[in-house]
Amino acid sequence: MKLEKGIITNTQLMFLIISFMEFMVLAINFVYPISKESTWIAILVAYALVILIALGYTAIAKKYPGKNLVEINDIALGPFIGKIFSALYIWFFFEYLIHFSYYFNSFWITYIMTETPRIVFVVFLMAVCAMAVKDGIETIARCSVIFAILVGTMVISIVVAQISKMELSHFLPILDMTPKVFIQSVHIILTIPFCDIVVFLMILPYTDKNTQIRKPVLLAISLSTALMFICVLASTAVLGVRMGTSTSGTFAATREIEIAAILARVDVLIAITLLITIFIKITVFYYATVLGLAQMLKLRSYKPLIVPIGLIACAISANLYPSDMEQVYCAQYIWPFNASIFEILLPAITLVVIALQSVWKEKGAAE
Amino acid sequence: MFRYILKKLRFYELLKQDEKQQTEAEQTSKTSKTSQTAQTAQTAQPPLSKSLEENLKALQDVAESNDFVIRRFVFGKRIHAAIVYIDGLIDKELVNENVLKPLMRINLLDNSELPPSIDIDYVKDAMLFVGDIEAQSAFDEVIGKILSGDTAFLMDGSDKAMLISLKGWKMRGIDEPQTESVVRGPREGFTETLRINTSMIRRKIKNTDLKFETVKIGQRTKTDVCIVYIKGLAKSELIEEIRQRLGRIKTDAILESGYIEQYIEDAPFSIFSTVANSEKPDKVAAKLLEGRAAILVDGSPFVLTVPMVFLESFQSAEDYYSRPFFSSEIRILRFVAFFISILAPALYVAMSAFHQELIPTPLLLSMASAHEGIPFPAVAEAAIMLYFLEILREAGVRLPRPIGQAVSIVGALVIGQAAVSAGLIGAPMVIVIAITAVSSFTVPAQTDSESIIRIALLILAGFLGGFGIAIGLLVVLIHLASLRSFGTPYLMPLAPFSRSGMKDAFTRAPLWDMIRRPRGMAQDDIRQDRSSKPSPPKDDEEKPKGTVSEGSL
Amino acid sequence: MRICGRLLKVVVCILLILGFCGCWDSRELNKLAIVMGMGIDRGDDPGTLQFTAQVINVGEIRTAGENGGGGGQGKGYVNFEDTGNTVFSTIRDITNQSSRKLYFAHNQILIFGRSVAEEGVTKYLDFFLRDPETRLNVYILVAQDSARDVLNVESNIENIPAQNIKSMVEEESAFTSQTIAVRLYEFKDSLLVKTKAAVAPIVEISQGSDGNISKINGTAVFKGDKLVGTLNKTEGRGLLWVLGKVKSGIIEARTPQGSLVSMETVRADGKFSSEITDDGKVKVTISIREEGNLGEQEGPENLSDLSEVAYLEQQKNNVIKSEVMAAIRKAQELDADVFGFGESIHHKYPKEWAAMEDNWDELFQQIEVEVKVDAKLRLTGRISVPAVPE
Amino acid sequence: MIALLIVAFAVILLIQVPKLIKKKYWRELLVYSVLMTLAFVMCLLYALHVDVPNPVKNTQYYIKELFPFSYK
Repeated sequence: MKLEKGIITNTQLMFLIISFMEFMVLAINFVYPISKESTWIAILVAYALVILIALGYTAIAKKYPGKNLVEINDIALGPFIGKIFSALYIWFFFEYLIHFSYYFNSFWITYIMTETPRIVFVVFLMAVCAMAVKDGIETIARCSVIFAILVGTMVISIVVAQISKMELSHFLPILDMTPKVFIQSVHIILTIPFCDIVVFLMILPYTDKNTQIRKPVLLAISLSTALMFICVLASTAVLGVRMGTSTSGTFAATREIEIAAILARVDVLIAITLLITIFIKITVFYYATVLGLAQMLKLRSYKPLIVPIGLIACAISANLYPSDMEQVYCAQYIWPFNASIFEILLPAITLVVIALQSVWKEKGAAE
Repeated sequence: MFRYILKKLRFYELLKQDEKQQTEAEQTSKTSKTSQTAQTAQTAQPPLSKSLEENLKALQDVAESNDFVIRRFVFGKRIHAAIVYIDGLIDKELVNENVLKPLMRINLLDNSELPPSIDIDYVKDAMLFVGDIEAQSAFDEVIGKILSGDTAFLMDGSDKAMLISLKGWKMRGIDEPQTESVVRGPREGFTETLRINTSMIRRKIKNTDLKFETVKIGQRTKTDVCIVYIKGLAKSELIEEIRQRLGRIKTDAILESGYIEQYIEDAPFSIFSTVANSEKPDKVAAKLLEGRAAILVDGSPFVLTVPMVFLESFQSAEDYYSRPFFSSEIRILRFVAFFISILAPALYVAMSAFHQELIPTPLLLSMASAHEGIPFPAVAEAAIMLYFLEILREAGVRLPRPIGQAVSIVGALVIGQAAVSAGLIGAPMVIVIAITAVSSFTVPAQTDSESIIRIALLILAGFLGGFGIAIGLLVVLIHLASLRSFGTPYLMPLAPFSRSGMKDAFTRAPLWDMIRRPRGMAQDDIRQDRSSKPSPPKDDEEKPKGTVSEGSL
Repeated sequence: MRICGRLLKVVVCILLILGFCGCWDSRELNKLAIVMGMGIDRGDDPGTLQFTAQVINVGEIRTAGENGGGGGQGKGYVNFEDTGNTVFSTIRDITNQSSRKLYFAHNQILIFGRSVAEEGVTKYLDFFLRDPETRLNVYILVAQDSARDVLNVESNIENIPAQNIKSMVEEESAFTSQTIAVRLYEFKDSLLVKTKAAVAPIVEISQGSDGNISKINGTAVFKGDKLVGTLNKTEGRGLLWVLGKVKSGIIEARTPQGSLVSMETVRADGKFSSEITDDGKVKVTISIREEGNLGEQEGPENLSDLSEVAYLEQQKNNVIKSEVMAAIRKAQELDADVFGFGESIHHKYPKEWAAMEDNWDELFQQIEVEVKVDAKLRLTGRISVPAVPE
Repeated sequence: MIALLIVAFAVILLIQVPKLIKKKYWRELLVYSVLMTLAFVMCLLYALHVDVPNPVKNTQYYIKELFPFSYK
């Protein structure tokens, strides 16, 4: 029994993934302090890796068309282990949901509205996301089309506005760091903005052409990576050394834009962009969590779960970290390991199991 | 389709039951028939009797009202007959000329060539000079037809009545619609009479595929509601859906198409209307040709068209009559105006109370000096002004036009100038509200939803600044994306995205370039083939006649 | 039921909003004290600082079109002063004397008194970089003696001294290009680089026709974050030539006949490339392109003659070269790498740099410089030959 | 604050529970009520400023411990 009746086209899927990944433009801030003016190289490396991983994800999805992650787990790994896997995944999505809402709030509090208590942002954001989740995947996809275009144009225009302030000498010296640090930065980029597309294993089955999902997924990844790449190049060229010191490089870079003395402090544009992208992020994870939970518990509808999950998320994410410093520390030293289990290890296991099963099947057919 | 048939069957069973009750009721109480006509008309179908007197008696009882005229007369070989009509609904001249005169003359002249016995069919075939005439034997049909303006001819000895359609009453002529006046394009607008409206559409689309389906809705008013669509363009599911929704209406009165709209719309709790309406035949025709369906209601010049998409509100008939560049510019302007009208007060409040760093320094200085000594916070200021604005608009609309203008001018002067000079309101706020007001009129289809969104955003901005505005816009957008109008996504063609649709979204492509109809709307998308792009003759082709060659000058 | 449900939902939303009804960050315009300029001086007792904030007196500033409402009789600004240990605490203390909270997002200039500049500015800068309100494109200046007095000098054109100084800095760097206009983030950049020396224009008070006037004069040079010396106008322009920041300016030269000619610089561009010679020395090649027009001449001779033009261009070359050399000599004598030669070495030779970084001061002393100037004289203006009888 | 919390929860329950009962979604109702109680407790703790160890944060620290190496 399908909990989600909606069907989205592959184009919509592509836009959804793009707007989902456009958040990288700001998530990359965790990396700036580590790999300062060489961040762009790290991005390229991470991109090469994520393409491979995405191929893995799509392979899993194509093996069982029309089945989402929970169902695939049940089928591929048997009811018991499958349940465990599903539970892990759902927990992981929930974690992401929490982290993003926290990150969003801390950002907004640091830069725009310093005196407003955190819970306000959490509640309002969650309310909006819950509304979107209630309306189902079709609505989310439709919104995402607009958001993808909107955010893309915003970022591009900001970059264009920065051109006058760029200095190519800021890129030098290239790769002025130890390999360990470089690996770390690649790892962060890979886990935080890139590989969380594992959540789309929950959504892929609701596309109209289940078998040809590879193209839109890869295309979306490439496009959004290109966008982020441009953005990073721009802010590196503008900030240079200061990249390391500011808590949000992209934001600091936009803060210096001044067009004809009329259009100063356009950083609120970035804030809005962040709001939009984070909205899509949270909504997708929210949706995945609720849907997966409902499927695991064999419910007839996922709608009753929306409000309680949202409230729990509010309560947890309102005091996730005692301080933003700890958040940054986690993002740089803790989270990559935590995430890579769910984003790389578990899918890898599933993939291997599937492969072995098919091999056995062939053996059985041979005998 | 099956559902529809089943519905009908169930309906007929109900009728039978009602019939029994009806007959009993008639035996029990002869009195207060008129009150029963409401249900008798739609339920029981007693036949006419052979005797004229009984029929007339029955008619008399049913419709005892002093505009109900029964004219008895005698013709032929002492045959008693009568015509029955409602005074004011028929054209008396025509009736006298074409019904009474021919019938009553024949007993003056020698009636040798008359057949020995004249039956009513002979009268119909040989005697009445009327085109639109039908025989009817069911009592309530006769009543119904008479009520809708036919003239019934009954004669002794026949259980059939001739329903002669010689309607004629005073009606408003066709003139320019008040709501949608254009600079270029046809000036005619729909009227209150259904037939005239259908004829206007028919004159635009001379095609047998153009279908009209009339249903009577409203137990008391029996309003004619007419579904218009082009067979082969409009999706059959759409038409089916409309039939069902209309069939579902169980009310006693339909007075305007607004009633129908509220009974059939998809999202009754949404502030956005999912049914479009128009007063212009050309606009309706264009929508029909896009594969939409129209719903005409007798007695209302406003024609509903479904399905409606959000971007429709930003299109006007004129966009397609003037050349693409200008109309594209105008359309973008409409979008800008829409956003100004929902955002301007909220943005002003958010900026002046939360994000002063966004304001350029000189502007901030002048704003600050204007806001100096203003008693209210910016939110209250804006709210008060908006409320006054709505009051002004309402007053201007309701009052007779000359006074209305006076009111709005006076109000503007008083509230603007006086309030500023009294130091109650900052001058910038007045400007903002004025801009809001003006730009809210550029998108008439969304004016009402605009004013609600505006207030909501203003409140949010007052509490949470830019964050509030962003949240509010998100909510609106999600809501829009979740809406559907008769199966079509409301944000079409923006989301789901269709490239061919974008040709007619924020800008308008040249007509010859819009090869496809709006996606998902019509049955066959192709509107024209690609060869319709105009191009001057090439040199190798021979020039068409009348073109002056350089040599001849 | 459904309608009731909807209503309840609406009620919830309203409850939420009203429940959160704090309007935390909302500050009405008439609750703001808009700071236009700030000055930091040393306090009387050691370790303290004296902070001067120039706040707009909103009621008094003239705004266009206001019939009498704006007024404009009194001063358009108020200066608040207070002393304290840290910048932030001092700023907050000012709230005790001003009815409104200071608002920094529109601050235009930040002036360091000489005393403060000499003992180091880093500790004062941090607040301005950290606080979400302050903007980074504030102009940094150094006062000849005390910033407080500078902010108190009334200007005759602008009605706010800070505004006046800001526009002076901009005009000055735009038209004479004799001092560099430094914004906060540029200043921070040069402080972040160990070897680069920060610079900032100097504003001083001088005796004008009626009362004191404040004027931009010279460039302050910081070593680390301490003021070590100043460049005069010539050296200042030399610095700008090297950095390629000269926008316009007048160059005076003599014709062969010895009469003065003043030429206007219209376009200029300068860049330098540094390399490490075989004997471990640092060699910097500065190449400057300059285009200008003939602006004025004293003598009667006809300068539109090509040979004369060539001569004048040569003269221009020499002037520019001398200015650049003057700047470099001054920098070496102050031992402050204002040009960022070291950083360019760092970019080019990351490995060698590790060794050089520590003894860069000595290296900078014996740095050898080659200046290539390519000056062009394009137009002669409206007249080609002076209006004198042949 | 707590009063607001209680009111909000009450209203939410008033809106949602009847729907579930009308549709006879008993299983859903069970899960719903469990989660809602959990949510209420957590919100209450938050409102009372009782700092409970944050599950999400701590789990990620524990998982980190599984790895032999780190970037520090």
